[in-house]
Amino acid sequence: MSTTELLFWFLSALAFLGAIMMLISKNPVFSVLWLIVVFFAISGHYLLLNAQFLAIVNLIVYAGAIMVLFLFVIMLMNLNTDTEPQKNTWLKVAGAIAGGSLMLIMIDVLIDAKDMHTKSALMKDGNIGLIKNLGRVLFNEYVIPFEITSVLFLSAMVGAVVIGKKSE
Amino acid sequence: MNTFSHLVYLVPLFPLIGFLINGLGRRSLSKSMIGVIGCGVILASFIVSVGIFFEARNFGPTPVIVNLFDFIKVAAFNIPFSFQVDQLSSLFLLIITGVGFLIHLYSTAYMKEEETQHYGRYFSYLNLFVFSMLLLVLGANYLIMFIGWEGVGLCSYLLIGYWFKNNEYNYAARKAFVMNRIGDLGFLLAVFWILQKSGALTFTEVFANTGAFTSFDVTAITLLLFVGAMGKSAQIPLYTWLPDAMAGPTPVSALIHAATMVTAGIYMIVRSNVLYSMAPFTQAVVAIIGLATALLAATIAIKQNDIKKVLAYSTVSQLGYMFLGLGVGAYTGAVFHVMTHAFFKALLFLAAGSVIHSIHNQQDIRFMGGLKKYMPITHLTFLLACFAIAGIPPFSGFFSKDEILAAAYANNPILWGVGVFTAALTAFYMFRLYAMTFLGKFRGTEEQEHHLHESPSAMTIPLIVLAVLSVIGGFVGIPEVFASNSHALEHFLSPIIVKGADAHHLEHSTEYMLMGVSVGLALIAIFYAWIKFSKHPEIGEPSGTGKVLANKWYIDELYDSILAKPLLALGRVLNNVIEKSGIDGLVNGVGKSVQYAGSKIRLLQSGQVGNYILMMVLSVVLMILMIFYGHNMTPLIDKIFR
Amino acid sequence: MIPVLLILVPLVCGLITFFIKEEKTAKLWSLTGSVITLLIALIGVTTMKGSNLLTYDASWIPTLGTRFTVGLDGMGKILTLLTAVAFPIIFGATYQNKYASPNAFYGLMLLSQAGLMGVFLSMDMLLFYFFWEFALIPVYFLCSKWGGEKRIAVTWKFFIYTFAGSLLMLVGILYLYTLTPDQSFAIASVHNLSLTSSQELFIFWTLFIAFAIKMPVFPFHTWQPDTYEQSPTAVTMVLSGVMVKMGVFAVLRWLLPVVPNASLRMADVVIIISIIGMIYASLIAIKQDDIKRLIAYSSIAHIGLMSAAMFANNATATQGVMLQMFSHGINVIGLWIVADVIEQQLGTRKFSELGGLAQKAPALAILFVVMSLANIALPLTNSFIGEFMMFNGLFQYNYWMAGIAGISIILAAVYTLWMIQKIFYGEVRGAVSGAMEVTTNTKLMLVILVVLVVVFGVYPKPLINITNDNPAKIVAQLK
Amino acid sequence: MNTIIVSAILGVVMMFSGIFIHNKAAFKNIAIAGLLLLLGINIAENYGYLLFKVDTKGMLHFERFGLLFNIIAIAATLLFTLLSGRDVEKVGNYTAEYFALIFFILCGVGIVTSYTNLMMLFIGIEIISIPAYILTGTDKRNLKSNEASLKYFLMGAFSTGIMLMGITLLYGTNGTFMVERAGATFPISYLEAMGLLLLFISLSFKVSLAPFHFWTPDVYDGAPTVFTSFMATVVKIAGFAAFIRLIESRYGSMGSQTDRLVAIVIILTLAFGNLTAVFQQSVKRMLAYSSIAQAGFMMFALFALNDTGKEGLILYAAAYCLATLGIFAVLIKMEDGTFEGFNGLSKSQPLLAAVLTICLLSLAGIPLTAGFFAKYYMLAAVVKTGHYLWLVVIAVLFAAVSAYYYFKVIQAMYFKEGEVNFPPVTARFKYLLVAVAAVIILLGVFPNALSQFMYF
Amino acid sequence: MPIEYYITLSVVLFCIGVVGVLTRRNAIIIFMCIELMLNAVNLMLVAFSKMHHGAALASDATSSVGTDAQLFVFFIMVVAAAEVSVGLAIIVMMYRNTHSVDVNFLNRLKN
Repeated sequence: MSTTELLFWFLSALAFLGAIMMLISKNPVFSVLWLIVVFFAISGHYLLLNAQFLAIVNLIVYAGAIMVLFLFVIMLMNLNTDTEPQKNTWLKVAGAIAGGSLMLIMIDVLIDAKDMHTKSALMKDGNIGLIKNLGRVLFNEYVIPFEITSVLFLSAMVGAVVIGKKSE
Repeated sequence: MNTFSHLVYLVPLFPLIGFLINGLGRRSLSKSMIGVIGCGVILASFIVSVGIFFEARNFGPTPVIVNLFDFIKVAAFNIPFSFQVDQLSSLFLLIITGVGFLIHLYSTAYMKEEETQHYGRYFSYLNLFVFSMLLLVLGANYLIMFIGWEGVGLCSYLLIGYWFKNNEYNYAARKAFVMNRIGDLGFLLAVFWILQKSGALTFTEVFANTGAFTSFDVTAITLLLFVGAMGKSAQIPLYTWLPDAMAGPTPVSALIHAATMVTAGIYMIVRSNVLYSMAPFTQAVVAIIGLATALLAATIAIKQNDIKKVLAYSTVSQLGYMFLGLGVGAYTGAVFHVMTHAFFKALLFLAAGSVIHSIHNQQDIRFMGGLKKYMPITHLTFLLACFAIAGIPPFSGFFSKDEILAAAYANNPILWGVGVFTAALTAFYMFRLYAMTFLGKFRGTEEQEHHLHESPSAMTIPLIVLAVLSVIGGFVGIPEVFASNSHALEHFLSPIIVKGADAHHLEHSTEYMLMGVSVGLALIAIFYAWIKFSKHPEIGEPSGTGKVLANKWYIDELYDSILAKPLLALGRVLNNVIEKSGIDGLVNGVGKSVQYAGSKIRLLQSGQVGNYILMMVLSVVLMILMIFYGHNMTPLIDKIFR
Repeated sequence: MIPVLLILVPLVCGLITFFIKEEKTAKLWSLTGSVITLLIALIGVTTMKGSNLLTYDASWIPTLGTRFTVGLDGMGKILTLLTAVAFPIIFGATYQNKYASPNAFYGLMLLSQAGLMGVFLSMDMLLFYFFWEFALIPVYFLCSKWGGEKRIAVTWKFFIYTFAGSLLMLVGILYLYTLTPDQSFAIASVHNLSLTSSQELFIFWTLFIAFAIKMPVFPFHTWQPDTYEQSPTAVTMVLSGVMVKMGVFAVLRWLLPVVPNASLRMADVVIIISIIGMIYASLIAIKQDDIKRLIAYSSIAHIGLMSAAMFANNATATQGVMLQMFSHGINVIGLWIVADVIEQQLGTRKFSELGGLAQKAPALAILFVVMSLANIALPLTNSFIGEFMMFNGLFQYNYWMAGIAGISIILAAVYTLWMIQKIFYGEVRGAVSGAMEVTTNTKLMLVILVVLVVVFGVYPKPLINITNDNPAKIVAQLK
Repeated sequence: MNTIIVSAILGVVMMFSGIFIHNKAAFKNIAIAGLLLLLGINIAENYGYLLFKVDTKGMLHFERFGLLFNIIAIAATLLFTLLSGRDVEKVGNYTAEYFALIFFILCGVGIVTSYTNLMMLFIGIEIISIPAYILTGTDKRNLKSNEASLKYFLMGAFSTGIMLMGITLLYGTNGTFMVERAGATFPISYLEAMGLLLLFISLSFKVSLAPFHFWTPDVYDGAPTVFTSFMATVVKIAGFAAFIRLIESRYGSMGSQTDRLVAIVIILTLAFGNLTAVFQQSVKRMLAYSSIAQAGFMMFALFALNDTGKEGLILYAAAYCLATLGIFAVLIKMEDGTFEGFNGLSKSQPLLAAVLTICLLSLAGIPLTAGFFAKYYMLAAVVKTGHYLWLVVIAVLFAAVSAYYYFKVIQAMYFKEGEVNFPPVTARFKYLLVAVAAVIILLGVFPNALSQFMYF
Repeated sequence: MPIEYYITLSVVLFCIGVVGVLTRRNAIIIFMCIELMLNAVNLMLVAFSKMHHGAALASDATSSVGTDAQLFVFFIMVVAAAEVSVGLAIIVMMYRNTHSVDVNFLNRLKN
């Protein structure tokens, strides 16, 4: 087993563990922290796939900014203790079964896809994930979505103001 | 040549005009004016009819057909509105307008006490009736005949229910109409059948083209026509309306239910004798039904106490005779009997009316008696009529009845035997009626007795005229046995009667014997009744068999319980159960189930985000299953959706 | 040009009526409008066949393959005439009736007339559907707004029921459209198709159910008695006098010639259903205690005969149906007028509360009796001609069916005479004891109707001549 | 492209006007002016006159169909602003921002009507959705509004996740985000099929097809009525524009099983929408359900995917927007939004009642209104395919059910007695409504007045 | 690595996110689970990107096939960030009014 494979399995396991822990943590703060673990694992995967830019952005944006925001809100609301009383077990089971079956059949279908059997992801090599390449493509072919995203941000900003500002 | 015959449309036109004038002007015209118009138009028709009659003697086998206009002209067939003048119709014209005129005349006096507007209404109805009857006999095809056929039904409805305030009378009127309609349906179906097979309805064409019919067709057509005749001419099983129809004013009974309308069935069958001669089975049916009706009605008449009811049942019975005649092929005899019957039965009714008139609407013979001395003319004419109906020679009834009985004997002696027995019964109940009414002592109240009087001349003159006719009317048809070639009527009608159909060959001795037996029996019955009821009028309530007879064999009750009540019950069930809960319930049920589905489905909208997403995920799972694993379910899905 | 005017005049008059605030003016205006329509219709009916005055064709929605094609043929003429005659009579007979917001009432009435005219004149199937619905909406509003106590629920059912039917018809029409070679709704295109039997059957049922609901044929009839009972009588007259003829008409124009094979195959089914309906409705009519309901059921029975006769595959019967549509319209309007007078004057429609009216209003009694007799198809009344021809055709199709159907003739006599007796005969009682005044205009309208009844009963030739060319064509299509 | 740019700019303008102008009424007028400008630009673009020429690098493709959709969306927004602009001011203190958000939504509409790249679809949908979440929650003191907003947001985000999964899987097979796929092979790989399915599901969510419709009633009910009006029209038809673009280029590759799937979805949608609407007490909520049912009908165009369908979708969108906006314009002003609240409206406001009636008739699909031909086209489209007639039959039966609840309002207005306290309305409002009714009837008689734009 | 591994991993993570959405009732946690779903998608996208890139490299050494997927991931992150800002604002607003972020209490609107 090569280092890459080793790392792959490790990161996968970490991501899985983090996800599960996030799911079952009673304390929202722990959930946030476990989710950050997942993000780190995923960033590790990005690195394995030689997508360095995304790995960094993922850490900065997700693990950094977004999750901090979450933490912030949770703290703000003083939700750090176990505020979630036992949910309807039936619904929990149903949810788990539904999600589980979704997973099973999706995996079944996707793994069954014949044209995927022979393919594999290029690890380590390939430099498309480098910032130089990404930047060039972003500002050439993808300049329109890039610009338009600004509208999205503007509306999010306006929204945050409209919704968040304590009015009257 | 044939001037009158080509003016034949005037015959029905006059009564129609009378109907319109009297009907529309019933408020503005005076009573005498109404009377004059009412009678005048009929008289005018009568005069034209007489002219036609004398022309018709020379027609030979070709009738005069007067086309007025196209009535129903479509691609498949053309039914003109046309009149046919021949021997048969001209004879009937005479009877209808002649007897009709007398009855109109009689009515002017009889109905004197009505309010003017009702008086006008009465005469307009009478005129309309005559109009319809004339259409019936003049029609050159089955459809025009049917128009008159239904028309007389309508008029009888209107006239029976003339006193519309009385609901029992209305009920009787409705009964008459509905029963007639049952018959009419048979008639109508026969008409369709004829039309389908021969493509025409005109008598001349149909009868010239009998090859178009198979024997099944003919049997079916004639049977269906006979159903129509049953309704109109009150034969079993559709006879019960006639006695009830006595609810109308007495002249109406005379006109409609004795002399003319009920003979429509006979007229129609004689008219179709070509077809009937081709259908022996139907003839047998007609004979048996006719005879059964004659017997049944006669038995009932024995125990009736209402003067008009007795006469009504006697009418039914006599009609039965006529059908017997038709059934055994004695068409001329039947027509002959129609004629004589028109005379004496009209006379009987009018005389009865005279009686009722004088004792203030008392119709129950148990409260009459001894009227002989108060009402001599009425008494005498009534007595003559009774002899006529009883078949005592040389009164008219004897000849006609004898002709039918002779023909019946030739056909089957049993028919003759029952016929003679019925004739004896007839004699019996008629003289029972006579005796209880005119003989003995008056059994009514003092006040009634005080008022008893002979009727005015407008009423007695028709009685006298009819009495004369009843006495001598039979001489137009003297049997061969008395004098050869003396049957004037047979000669007159011969062009329209199928050759050979009317022939019956009896030994002269046999014929004398038959006459002797029937007359003898009748005389015995008369004698017995005369003695019995002049001394001991039957006043008490009958019992045993008598009760059954007095209650008309409970036939009305039977019909009520096997037809009317179940039908009404069915109507009720359909209305309350099938309609409301069944069909409408189903329709409403669809609406309700939509609402119910709505009320249940909306519970899925639980308000819980978790549930919503769960539902979404489940749907995703199902969709994936369907798309990717669907090939195993394909047959099933195909079955459901393709 | 005449067909366009026939639609346009009532339409425009109706729209204008909405803006006339004064009651008198509104009434007068709508009456005038309907009389003008009548005059135009008379011109149209008497115009010879082949005149270009009788057709009009204009582009409408080219992308859909539908054109604004209207025309007057024999069948159209007779129904146009009925529609045109009916409205002035209705307006005249109910002239004294008071309605809340009369402008809307009369406006909607005229709009429904425009819709009806459109239905009878359309020579394009989509246009036909368009008018079919267009005629329904004003009537819905009329019934719901001015009807009796239970009007909302009842009219509601009526509306949804017929609407569902029409939508089914729309599916059928659409399907038919896709099957036409030139992708068109024109009558010439849909009349000359050769379809497979399953295609025909599908179209047959979608169309037939819609028409059956409208007619209405048993067992789709349950909306009808309630609606007739609850609607204002003027509207009931429109409904039963003219609107139900839409269904019959539609079968003749858009069903039999379009799917002849399926029609022949299903003829037995339809005829049997119709006959059951006739007997069924007649039996129920006997048990009714309400004038309006009785007439409603009687109407169902009559329509049943028409629908049976249509499928008898016989030109005479078909022509009989056309005549009977006219006659039945006239007769039933007459009956409703009397029913309306009774309801307006005496405040009740229940037989149990009526009796002896003939003494109070003899003229009304006579007129009503004549209308009733026409209703039971007595000879020398107009409906006899039609019924004779229909029964004749039915008889030729199958004599057992004709025989059984004939029972309804007897039953018709039973309930009609019962109705006459209960209302007019007997002693004066119940609600009748009050004052009773029949206005001159009502009488006049009834007299006009009676004259029509008798004239066409004695001399039906004009009507027969108008309808002479259609039946043969329709039946020829069936073969 | 011009629409997208100008609407984005106008959004920014509105944002800043909120800072500089303090007269509430002015915002509406600015918005109206902006919308008129936008409409003009769009129509000009439709005729080939462009303000700026931008190279979209194949990300967007502008064609008549999409532009027509834009025109309808913008015109609907304009109508909405004209009719209900006053009521927008009453929702909260951020009138300018609300209008800014509306313009941003229009920008998103411009994108989803012309995307050729799934990335643009994703961004466009998000640009529409995020302002929609916000608009739903603008009535901040109202718990229902909050709740609606949160539900909308959570479910919307969830469906975004599904959509991204779909896009990813599509990318996995094709290696490109372009919608058009060159050299399609059959049968398509499971990966691609799954991707398309998930994409279909997420778009179904956006246009509220059953069983992904659950958010719709709650959100439409909870949102301030003005914005419900906007979302039920503009946002919804934008979803359809996006949907049809996707399916048009990909549908053929999905095989016959998808036909069945879509048919089932349509039936479920019609059933859920119509049956549940029958039972509602509140007109607003009824309209929410009815919008689901209407979506079911619009799906016919996507199901049939022929010219009739596309033409019809345009007409349907227009008819639906007109009628819905008309109804909401009146509903917003009602104090009592239940059916009983409409009792006797015809007495106090005969004109409004008449217009409302025409709108409702149009929604029910009664001839002589635009709604009839809209439905007609939809049915015709499916019938033309020659299969699935049963689907059409079911659809018309549900259409009959739909008449049930639409007419309940008409019944209340005309046939029931009641007192309605209706706030005084300006003459302009009335004229506008009359104009709406007139257009509905005009389109009901001459439907090709609109659809002929597609052909010149 | 075989692409199936990545597909499986992503689907697993995605579905854990789904399960989380279904089973948790804290609005914030639900939101976080949605973020997890997005990340799973991102991971898959990058994997596909490299898969296609690898395939393209075989024929063209300078190929930049697969860049678009990585950019897409970038856009997803951007959009997610925007969404988070709005979402959290909504949650906070909700919390201000009800002092709860429990989605089970969101049931004023139903039926």
